Amino acid sequence: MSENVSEKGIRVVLADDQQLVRAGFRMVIDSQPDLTVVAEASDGADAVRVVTATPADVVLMDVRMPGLDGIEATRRLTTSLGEAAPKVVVLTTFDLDEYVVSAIGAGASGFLLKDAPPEELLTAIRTVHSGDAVIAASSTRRL
Amino acid sequence: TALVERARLLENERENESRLAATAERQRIAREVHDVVAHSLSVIIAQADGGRYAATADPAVAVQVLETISGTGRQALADMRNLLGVLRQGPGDERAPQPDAGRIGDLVEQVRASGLEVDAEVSGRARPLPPAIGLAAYRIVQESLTNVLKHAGPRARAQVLVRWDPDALRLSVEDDGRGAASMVEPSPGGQGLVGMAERARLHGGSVTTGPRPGGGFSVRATLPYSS
Amino acid sequence: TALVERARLLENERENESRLAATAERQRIAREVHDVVAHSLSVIIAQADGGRYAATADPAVAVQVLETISGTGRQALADMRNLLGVLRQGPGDERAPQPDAGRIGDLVEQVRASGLEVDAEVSGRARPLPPAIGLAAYRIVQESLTNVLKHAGPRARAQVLVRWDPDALRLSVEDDGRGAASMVEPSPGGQGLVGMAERARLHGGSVTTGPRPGGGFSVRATLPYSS
Ligand SMILES: Nc1ncnc2c1ncn2[C@@H]1O[C@H](COP(=O)(O)OP(=O)(O)OP(=O)(O)O)[C@@H](O)[C@H]1O
Ligand SMILES: Nc1ncnc2c1ncn2[C@@H]1O[C@H](COP(=O)(O)OP(=O)(O)OP(=O)(O)O)[C@@H](O)[C@H]1O
Ligand SMILES: [K+]
Ligand SMILES: [Mg+2]
Ligand SMILES: [Mg+2]
Ligand SMILES: [Mg+2]
Repeated sequence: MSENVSEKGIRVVLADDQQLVRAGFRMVIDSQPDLTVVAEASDGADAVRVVTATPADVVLMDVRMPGLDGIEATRRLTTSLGEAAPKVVVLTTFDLDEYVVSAIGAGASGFLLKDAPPEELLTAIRTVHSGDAVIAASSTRRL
Repeated sequence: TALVERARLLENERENESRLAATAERQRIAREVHDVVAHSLSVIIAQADGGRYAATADPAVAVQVLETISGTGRQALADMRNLLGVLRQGPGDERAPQPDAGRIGDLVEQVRASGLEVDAEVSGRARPLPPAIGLAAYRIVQESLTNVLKHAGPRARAQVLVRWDPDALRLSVEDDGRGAASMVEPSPGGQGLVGMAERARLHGGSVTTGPRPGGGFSVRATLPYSS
Repeated sequence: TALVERARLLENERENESRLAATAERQRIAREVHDVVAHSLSVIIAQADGGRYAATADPAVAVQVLETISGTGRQALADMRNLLGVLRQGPGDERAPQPDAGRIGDLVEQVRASGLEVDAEVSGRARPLPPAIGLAAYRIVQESLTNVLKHAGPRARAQVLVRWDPDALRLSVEDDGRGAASMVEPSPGGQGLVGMAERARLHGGSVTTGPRPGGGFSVRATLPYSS
């Protein structure tokens, strides 16, 4: 039964260098019947590896991670996997202009503050999965 | 008159520079605050939301999460106190001059005293550097040695090279320890390498880090004299 | 030559001014970060601990507390973004306004919600203050209440007085808790009282802090309207 659901649902990968942040997001996402966290990664290089090995629909990607950062990891995923790449939502703690621009340039479909309310996070996952783009309200105003 | 006008222009220019200095300072602090405080607040928020959502299926989760949160909060308070101590005696504070490249020797001594074997070598002619670049050099070596202490394993030895080349100050910190291949515990919150890269980039330089071919870990930084 | 010499002197002076600006900015931010973050973390910790205990009788409380916590955490992050200017907003909209003396009531409410008993009294006719002085007033009360949460012990009660005297705004925050006499762990890194004193001094005012004769701790601040 649960297998059935996860096959039909949206498969999510979490990439963030803080385990407790991943655990928090996982609880929110897994509470939704149509969403499942299928893998986690703790830095950018790990994210590229994990996503290449695990079929997924959406990646939540932290910007600041040790080694390869979230922007670079996004770029590598979109260039190496092309059309097959999952949609990427880039998350940042501080909404720095350069991040929004470079995240979109790297092929991300969405950009959110890390402390966006969970309802917004869930909506973002569903929206990018359906093919639309999501940009944090605070950033759109500027762009 | 022209004289008054010129005085006014000069005054403006000076104000602009002060404002620039204040802005640069704010950005520097933003990074440090980010590393310390914003991280823990993100953890607290993510946990609190997660706990709320998971509790609909299993109420016990909420209580568990509350425990994680109070622990994270306490740690963050302690971290913040350290950070503010550092901020208050930043580079502008005459009483407590910031360390610079010339103090890397002291740093090596200090790390040796903690039990790590460290070789150090300086070559080329040292030259005066702007304080911010000197500080960057010092911090890069400091974080690299801290990482050796933290991650390289008990029997590791480190080698520090400081090379005053004609165009740039080049630094390398290498060890023969466990290396990053065995990154069994990925490091939640690790900001050291990120911070190094940013420091170098701020001054037109660069840092490369990674496992060493023969085993161990390597950090190499280039800080050009003029950027 | 004299010209070269003068250029050098001017250059020096300018550097000094930039350095001063940077130092002032750093200290301003250190104070703000401290007061905002220490306060929200203390509220979060108090909430988390309180929620855990209350949940043994009523599990629903835990979820409610988690909601308050994520709200407090988000507010703190937002304050920090605002403070550090990292969240620049479009040309049309102003930066979020800084809190002022008129918001002390909200502050008291928030602290009450975290479980501390707080009495508050305002007397005299409130008048408009320059934003910097209003902010100083708010922060002094905020840090004082944070200290009560952190140091006064579990059964302490606090009293906040805001007095708009003819010459100055006078603030006092007193509690009947453990007091500082029992300062078993002296806190060398403490930034709160230092920051309060700096804030007041910056505006020609003063702060006195210390144990209260009858037990507990007392903070009294005077912020003159004209300095
Ligand atoms: N000398 C080293 N030997 C082995 N691994 C290392 C070494 N230096 C860094 N690493 C690896 O790189 C990761 C990132 O280092 P970084 O300094 O960014 O973070 P950290 O040391 O884990 O945490 P932080 O510096 O933020 O306290 C480390 O967690 C570790 O896995
Ligand atoms: N309400 C109080 N009751 C008892 N002791 C207090 C109270 N307020 C302050 N103190 C004492 O004064 C010390 C200094 O306070 P201060 O606010 O400067 O530092 P802190 O609260 O320990 O740390 P920080 O504010 O930097 O996070 C405290 O450590 C505590 O010992
Ligand atoms: K699910
Ligand atoms: Mg991160
Ligand atoms: Mg490190
Ligand atoms: Mg305090």
